[in-house]
Amino acid sequence: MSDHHSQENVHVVDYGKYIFVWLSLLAFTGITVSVSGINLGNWTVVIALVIASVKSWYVLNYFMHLRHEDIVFKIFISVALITLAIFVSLTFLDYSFVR
Amino acid sequence: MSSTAHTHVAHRDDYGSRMGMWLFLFTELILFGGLFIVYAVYRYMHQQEFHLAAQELNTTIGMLNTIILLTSSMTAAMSITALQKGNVRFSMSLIVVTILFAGTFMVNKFFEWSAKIHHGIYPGSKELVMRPEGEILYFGLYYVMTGLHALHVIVGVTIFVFVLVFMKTGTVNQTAYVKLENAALYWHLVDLIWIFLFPLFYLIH
Amino acid sequence: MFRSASNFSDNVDAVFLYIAGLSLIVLIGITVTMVYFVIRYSRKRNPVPKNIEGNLTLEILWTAIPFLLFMSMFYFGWVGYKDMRAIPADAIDIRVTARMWQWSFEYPNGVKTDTLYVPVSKAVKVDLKSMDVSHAFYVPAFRIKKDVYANKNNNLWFRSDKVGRYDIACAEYCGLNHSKMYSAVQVMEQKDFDAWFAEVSKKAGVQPTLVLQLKK
Amino acid sequence: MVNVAGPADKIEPSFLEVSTNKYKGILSWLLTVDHKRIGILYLFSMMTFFSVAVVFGFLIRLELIAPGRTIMGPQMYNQLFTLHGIIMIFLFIIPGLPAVFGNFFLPIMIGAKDVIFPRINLFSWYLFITGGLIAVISTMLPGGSADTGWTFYVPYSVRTTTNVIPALAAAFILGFSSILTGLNFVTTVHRMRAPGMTWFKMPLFVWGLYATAWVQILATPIIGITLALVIVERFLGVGIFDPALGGDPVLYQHLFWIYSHPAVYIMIIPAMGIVSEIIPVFARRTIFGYRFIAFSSLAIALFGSLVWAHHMFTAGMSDTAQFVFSFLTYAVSIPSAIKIFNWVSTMYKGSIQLDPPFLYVLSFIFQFSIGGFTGLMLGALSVNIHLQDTSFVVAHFHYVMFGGTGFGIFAAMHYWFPKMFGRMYNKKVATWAWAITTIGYNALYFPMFIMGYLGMPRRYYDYLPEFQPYHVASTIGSWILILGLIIMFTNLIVGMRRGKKAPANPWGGATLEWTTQSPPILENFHTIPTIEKGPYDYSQFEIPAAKEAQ
Repeated sequence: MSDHHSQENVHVVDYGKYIFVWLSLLAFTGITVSVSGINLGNWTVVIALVIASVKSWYVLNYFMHLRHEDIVFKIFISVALITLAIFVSLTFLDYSFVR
Repeated sequence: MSSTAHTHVAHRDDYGSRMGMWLFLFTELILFGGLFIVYAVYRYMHQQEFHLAAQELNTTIGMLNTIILLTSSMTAAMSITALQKGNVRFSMSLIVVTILFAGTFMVNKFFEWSAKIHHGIYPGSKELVMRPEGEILYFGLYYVMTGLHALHVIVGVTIFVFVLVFMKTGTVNQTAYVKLENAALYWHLVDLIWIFLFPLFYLIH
Repeated sequence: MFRSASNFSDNVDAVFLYIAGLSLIVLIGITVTMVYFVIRYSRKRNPVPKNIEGNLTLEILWTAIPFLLFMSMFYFGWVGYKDMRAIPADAIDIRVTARMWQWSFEYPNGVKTDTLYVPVSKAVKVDLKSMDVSHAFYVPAFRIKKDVYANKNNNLWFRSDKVGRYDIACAEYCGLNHSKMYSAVQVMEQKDFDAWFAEVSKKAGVQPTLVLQLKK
Repeated sequence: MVNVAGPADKIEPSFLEVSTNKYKGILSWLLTVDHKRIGILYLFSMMTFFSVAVVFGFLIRLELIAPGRTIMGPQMYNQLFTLHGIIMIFLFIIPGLPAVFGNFFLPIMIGAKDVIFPRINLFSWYLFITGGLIAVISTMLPGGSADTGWTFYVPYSVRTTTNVIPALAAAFILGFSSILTGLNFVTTVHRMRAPGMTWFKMPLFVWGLYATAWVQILATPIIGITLALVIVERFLGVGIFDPALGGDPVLYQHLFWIYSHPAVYIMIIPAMGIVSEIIPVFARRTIFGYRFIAFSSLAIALFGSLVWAHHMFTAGMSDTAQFVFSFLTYAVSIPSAIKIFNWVSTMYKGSIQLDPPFLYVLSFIFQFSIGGFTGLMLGALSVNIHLQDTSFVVAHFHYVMFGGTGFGIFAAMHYWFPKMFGRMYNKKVATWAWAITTIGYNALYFPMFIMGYLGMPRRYYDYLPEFQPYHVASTIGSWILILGLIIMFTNLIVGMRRGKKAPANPWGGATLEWTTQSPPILENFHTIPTIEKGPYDYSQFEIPAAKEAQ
């Protein structure tokens, strides 16, 4: 029984940290909006998605407290994200080649 | 039949509750993931038309809504800290602020949709059916995806209202706050999804 | 009824028999072993069981051997399929239109029929298009099949080596009369085909050519 | 396994008598949060749906005994095979093992009092019933029930005038019922294992359920959203999949199979778990290759999520996709093969008692092997082109779903029956029922392989006269099968009411559920057991009590 410590130590996150994360998120939002004005061809969507991923990383780790959770939670979310990635990429095996 | 009312399932497992919540969030994630697959495939097939159609969305409203949701996510997260510190009133007001932000988001959404519908762009409209296939698909997905997201906003608000009641009655308190944590987790997911919806629909230039 | 009449038939049958043969051997092996164990080690004959936790060598063997066999099956299937995709450049191009619940065929010069007439030993390419829901173009005797969609250009090809008449069935469920959506491929000797084609072309008032006519 | 629950000779009021709430009678069941009662609620509702779908299947077979119209028109036929599929898939096989036997036995087998979220557990049963009722009600609405096939392929499902929306909504709701069960099981396995119950001391049925639960959580939402999109498309005319609005029907198929292929593994993995439970008990020795069986469950769950497009080899996908998906299809067969070899090896040097559960397992191995081997034939691209959408495919998936999972469910019913109801059925009758069912089953489905290869497409109301001999054989098989089913169910129902009292451990099983009394008490154990040994350790056991019961 590796994960049987039901009343784990409580993490109280400072308000200050939340405000910092919030400001970063706003900054990234600004970046993504201003970058979208520049025409970078196919890279536009890549950059938009990278910035969105960075923002989600902040939300997951700080707002959703993933950094304070057990390793099991991190494995879980990797499994979920990898599954989704597999669904997308295998679907594109069909679409991105000559049909 | 002797019906002894047992105290069935006595022990509390906050860790387990959060684990269950995360698993549920994965299903929500994949639910939207299915839509993102549809979006990706159609955008790949109709790049030009997606670009053209996206010009018609109002980036300012989209950005405003992004900021609103990010801020509400922060207040939701802060409400947990407040409760952990024993500051129930402050925690409750933070939740109320979160709900108000959610309301503002919905009002913006309402104006945005009505403007589109006013211009005759809605599923099955004459104006839309005349357009190229890619644009029909773009607006179809726009309505479905932002619509489903809006539905999640409403659900999130409902959950927060319940949590407020629980805080009032004391079921959720300084030592037992996993319900608030789970409500906030749900709300952050709503935020997360919007983080992707925003660039994918509003920022294709 | 069960005929093999195209350039693909023999290969498909051979791959099928290869897999079926191997499967049958293993299935008989598993079943006989199982029944033997049940009899040999019944409670009566063998009252005291022996605990065996496992055997790594066996596990590796029965992972590796099936893997190799499966890869051979995969390979033969893929090779056969590649032929189906390699459409010869000189193939006669015929448009097939599916609608609930009938087939129609259009030759390059615009002649339309409701049976597919083709010359023997000539490559034929069919372009598939649906006017409504999805269907599937299936000629069992040729071992070929392809789904038919409204806005997707699917195609396939075949070369029939035997004169005769072969069923075309719809293999994708398409509603009420799905099971009645039959037509036929009529494979003719070259001279018979030429004669037939000249006649129908004359009736339609077009040149009997199988080269695609440029639309004016 | 030690720490037997409570004094062995004294029978205490079981969960059948003691309620978790203050109500009596039917309400004490409908509002129960006891996992065992919920399992039984599932059992009875599932069996009801199963019986209905069997009747539909019987009617379909009867119609096909001769070409042309026999007993019904084409519209009726199309609706019947659609309902048969929807009910069997969404209301019988998918919930079958996890929701019935998983609910009942997963907590007991890991030494827990209940699942971790008992109220969500009950809620998921209500979702199940709601979905089922919507499906039933849709048949009575004007316009008739859906005639799309259980696959709901667009654009036909968008265009037909029948009541597709209720059927879609039913499947959507049932999907969420399945998700909640999966979520409950994953968390329960992580959080509720008894002290000493390490991952590799878990029974293989639990491993199977755990792997399945992940598939339920991660794949089901895709079908949820896909079906919801079809509803929206039908209802509001939003352009998503309909080619008339620019949509791509093949994309629908991708999304549909992204879930529905893994769903096959939702159906089969727990059945494989049952087989892994039953063989050691009746061979009285430990399972061969425990870890390989456990990991192969996870491997099947993983690879099973990567092969969906082998349902679409004739759809005109890119050759790259055809290549990769055919390859992966062969990859997924390997863990299944590993399981079969390990099961057969478990019989080696055992001391085998041919009781009804074991007989069903033998049928399972035989029939599932045939299903697997014909799957190999379907996995080869060139052969698949010929066989796709023929009755060969119908036979193949019935061999896996019914010959495999169905017989797994029957095996589970006969294996755990004494534990669930505290009584024993008549074993002689059960053996006869097994023999008749197995013969009828094979007679029903084997001819379909032959006519499929000869070119008989599936979902055909009418057929060419040359196929008739096979159809007649198949229909006669259906009668034998149904006769067997009637005997089986009658025997079980009679046993439930009037059977001999069963001891706590009639088969001499070593897993935890056999250490509780039959039927178990409300919270399963007086004290939560501590586990020291593996799940299939028979070194301490005497000759099983089953001897006396005969």
